[in-house]
Amino acid sequence: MARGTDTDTDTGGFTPREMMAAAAARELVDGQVVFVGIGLPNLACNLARRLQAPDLLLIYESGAVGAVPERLPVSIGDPALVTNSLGVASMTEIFYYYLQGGRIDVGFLQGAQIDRFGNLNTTVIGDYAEPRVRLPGSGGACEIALHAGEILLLAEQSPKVFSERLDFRTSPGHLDRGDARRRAGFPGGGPRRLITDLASYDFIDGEMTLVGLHPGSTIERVRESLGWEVRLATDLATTPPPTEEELHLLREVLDPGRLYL
Amino acid sequence: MARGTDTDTDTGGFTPREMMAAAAARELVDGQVVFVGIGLPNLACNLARRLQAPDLLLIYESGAVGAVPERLPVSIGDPALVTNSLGVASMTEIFYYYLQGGRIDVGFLQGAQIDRFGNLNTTVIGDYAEPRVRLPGSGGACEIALHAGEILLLAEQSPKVFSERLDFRTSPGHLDRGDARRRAGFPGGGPRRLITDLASYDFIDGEMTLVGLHPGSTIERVRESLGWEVRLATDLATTPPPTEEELHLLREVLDPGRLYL
Amino acid sequence: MPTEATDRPDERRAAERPGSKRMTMAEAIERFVADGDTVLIEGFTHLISFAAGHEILRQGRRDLTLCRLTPDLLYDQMIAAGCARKLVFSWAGNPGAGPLYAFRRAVESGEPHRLEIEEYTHFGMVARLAAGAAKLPFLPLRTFSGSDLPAVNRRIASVRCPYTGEELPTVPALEPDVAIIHAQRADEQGNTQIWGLLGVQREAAFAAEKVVVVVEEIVSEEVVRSDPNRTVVPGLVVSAVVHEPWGCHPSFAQGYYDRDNEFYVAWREISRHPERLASYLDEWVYGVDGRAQYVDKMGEGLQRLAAAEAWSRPVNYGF
Amino acid sequence: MPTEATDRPDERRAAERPGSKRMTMAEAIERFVADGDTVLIEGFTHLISFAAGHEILRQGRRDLTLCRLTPDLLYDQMIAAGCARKLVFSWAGNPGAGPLYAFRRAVESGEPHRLEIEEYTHFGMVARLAAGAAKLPFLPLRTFSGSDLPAVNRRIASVRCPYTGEELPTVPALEPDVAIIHAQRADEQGNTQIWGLLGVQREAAFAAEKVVVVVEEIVSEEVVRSDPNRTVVPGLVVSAVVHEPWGCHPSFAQGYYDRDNEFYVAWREISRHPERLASYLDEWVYGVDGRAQYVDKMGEGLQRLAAAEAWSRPVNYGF
Repeated sequence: MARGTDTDTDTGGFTPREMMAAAAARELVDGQVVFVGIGLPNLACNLARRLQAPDLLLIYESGAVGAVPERLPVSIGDPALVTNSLGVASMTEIFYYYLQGGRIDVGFLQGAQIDRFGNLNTTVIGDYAEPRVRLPGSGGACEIALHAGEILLLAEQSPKVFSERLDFRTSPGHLDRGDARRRAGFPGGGPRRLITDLASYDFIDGEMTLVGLHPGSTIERVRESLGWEVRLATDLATTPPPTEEELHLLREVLDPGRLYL
Repeated sequence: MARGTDTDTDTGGFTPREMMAAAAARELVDGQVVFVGIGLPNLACNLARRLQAPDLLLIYESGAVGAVPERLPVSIGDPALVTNSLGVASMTEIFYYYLQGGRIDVGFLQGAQIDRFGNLNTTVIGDYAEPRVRLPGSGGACEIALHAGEILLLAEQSPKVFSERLDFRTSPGHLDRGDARRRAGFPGGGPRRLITDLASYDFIDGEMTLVGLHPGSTIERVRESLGWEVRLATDLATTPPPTEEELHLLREVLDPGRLYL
Repeated sequence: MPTEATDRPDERRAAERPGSKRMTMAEAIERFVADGDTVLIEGFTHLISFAAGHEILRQGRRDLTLCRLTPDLLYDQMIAAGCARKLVFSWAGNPGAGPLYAFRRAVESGEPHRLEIEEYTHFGMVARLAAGAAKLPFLPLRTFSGSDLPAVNRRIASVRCPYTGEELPTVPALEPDVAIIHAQRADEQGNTQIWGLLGVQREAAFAAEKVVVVVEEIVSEEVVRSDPNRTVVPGLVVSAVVHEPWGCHPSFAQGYYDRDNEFYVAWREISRHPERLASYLDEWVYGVDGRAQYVDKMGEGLQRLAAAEAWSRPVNYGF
Repeated sequence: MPTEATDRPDERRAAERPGSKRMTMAEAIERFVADGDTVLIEGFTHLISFAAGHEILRQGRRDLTLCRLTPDLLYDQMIAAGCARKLVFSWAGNPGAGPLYAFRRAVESGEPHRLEIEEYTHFGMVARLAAGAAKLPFLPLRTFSGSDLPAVNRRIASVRCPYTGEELPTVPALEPDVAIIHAQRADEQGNTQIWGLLGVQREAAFAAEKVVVVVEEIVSEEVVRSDPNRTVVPGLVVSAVVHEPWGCHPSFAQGYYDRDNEFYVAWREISRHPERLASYLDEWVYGVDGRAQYVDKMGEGLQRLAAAEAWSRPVNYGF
């Protein structure tokens, strides 16, 4: 996902990306093993570690296990992830023993395109053989999508991102319905929750379902930025805004340079 | 192979096992990578390191790479093999990357039964399901037999060991003829030489062929202790006896306690 | 947090994680080894947890499927004691010192009772554990060709390579109910560091359903974190951490104590005679209440095995 | 010794082994990287040998098949320079800082020329190298399901498990002609020690036909032998050892220097404009005769990246 841009609007003393980081952090439960990505996922995990989940175990694709980065990591292989970590795994171990071995409770994923079932495209816009825009590709996303106990998705809403059809399916979400993963024999649970700059969604029967609007957001804005008619939960809530403590930690401790906020 | 027993006969100032160790050491070429076993193979390798092959690289099944044991190792996993070694490989690496990876030039093997093609039995005497004598089994022998560039065999001669038919084939030699390994697609070359307490044999067209008698040994004694009519090389030699230097190193430096000699 | 949170399986799993996994050997065996279990006490010559095996005998477990590459003296004792229904292995000898007679009696004449065996090569056992650790149902490997082993072990199969068409041997994953791993040191969460011979300790830990780590020293998390590349088994796969100094004797722990080779040699005659073996067990297994008492009883005999010093050079993890 | 000894393949192989494998980067690339080769310069964010890649460009190699999990800035430069015929990869972005525009231009519009791609996931690439290291033609792995990748990469196949009947995805072994591995230290025989992130350095070295190790420090064998568990690549698979301090910049070497993140961020704009990229190559690749001159030219800019100290606690290897 791109860094926070000029279009971020300040909504009652916090930015949409601060709201996303706080909302994502609240999804994490103490003691869970999390496969962490750089940027917002890293901020969310380190925020949760300082609040309700001091024993959250952070594992990075690069091999750092039990990382306690003393500075904001700027890449998935930042040296600060290794210093004072609990262990370093080779990438063979990370993929065969940790991910495929079923040791990861939660994985974070993002996508250039996301469909209503949480399937992701990070490969190409346009045709694969002659792409309009060539994106980076899967990296570890496809195997994270298959093996993590559950997936948390993060994205900024726009009709370009949330499209009815993906140009390429890089990583599976719920495929085309709620029980499709189980029928296909995928080991992990797939996307459980999506947090955007506007709202939160659960995947109910495998489909993205609006469950909470962030402060200042409206159903109309949500609808404008999705490529299909979104399903609504019966009891739509408002996301509690970031607390003082959350904002203090995010701004003063975790990302004082405002690299990702 | 059992330790030297009371039946060892002193032949001109050295024992048959000293002759075996010296003759085996002479087969090793500087710079080779050798998969070493405990007992005589270890003595032969460490003797060669002190003579013509200072850069012989010793690898033990237990994972020690480039071992320089400062005492006589008493098991394949002796701690002296690790201290000051060049590296330690996990057993997954030893078998997948070193052996199957084709990194081993020479392997040593021994057998409770050996047939004329160098096939080995270390599993059972009698029937597998109801054995008369249950032996230890393969360990790593079967994969050493398949993957090492060449195999050096060591054995004490007796009709019980050298039998026409094996009760169980644990590790393949040349199967039933000279080109059988190639036809079967085995990666390593198989047995090249066998050294016993009486003589040396090469495998010519895959068959054990007497090429050299140790000092004091005779063709008659050799024939009595084989279960078949042995093939003879056209130019039968006498093995040069252990030199003063070989005997000094074996007795005073490598195995002063006469554990294996 | 969503209100349905407490129903989520991940949360239940997290709630089971205690702050410290430290417990006594008696507690660990009581909680994590049950009658009928498939048990793997690993360690290739190095780091064999005799302390755990002896506690299993004291607690009278039965019908175990014992797995190890090298049954060694420990499984010879356990077979003699009658706790094993089946043995899965690749080399059953007394390393450097002759046969394992209790194993032989069980296989050759069904004493004390019939022992089922499932036999591989070392490579085969290593691949079985690597497959188990990776949660793959099998792994391909190049061994067994030209051997009679596949004829007596129908679990050895083969698969056709989709690229070359070549037929490659396979072994099925081994996923023990419990693996017991000795190591030099761990913190109370089970982050475990090993140096010297590694054997298949890592694969064993990842392959098993439950993992008991037994260590020479419990260290602070800070010690572990000073050298993260030394961590072989991460705490997240560990169920229990047991502090048991000298817990490998007569096996060894690099940097702590040497192998008691005299005992390995002596075992040849002890195991050859069932009555001598029985009195060994009575005195050294059933006659003590745990490893600490065993160590006391050994007395001076152990001190000659204490390790000399040969320290590694430190490396810099700074950035 | 038998008289036929000199005809034996093992002896010929042994005779090729020199006392020391140390040479300059220019010699190593000259001897071990040829036009048309499949080249793997590995290192997952950590230990990427920019020094080797730049020397390949200076020597004008052509038609290379470049393999890496993450092409990173280095392969973006090499693609822009036109030395690559094909790219085998799993994630082609500027880590933490945006796209690799030279890669994109090659794929999207065939500039400077058409680039063939062969694409996997990280797990797929890892398994390809593990298979190559083990000299297996393939390995099974659980990924690709539910993805469109197998539809665009016919090298992704499957195999039926002989035990469960389950169909498992497979990848073919990757066995590069040459792997280039940066590391913290090695002795002159190529016994190579790495700490911090390991990436797939070990698998890359065992998978390749020839291996060039590039290090921050050449150390005595005694340093290596003081900590054998630290050895990741043994000398027996190494063809050349090159001493090249700061050889990873702008990537990093744990304990030696930090990643130059400012340069990674700056690359976004450099690579976006072909003329800026060309003048970068002119100045920093073709405009220097080797890494030492690059380091001189960087001057003070590098010193801010020098690592702080965070030393490991030593362990005892005695017995």
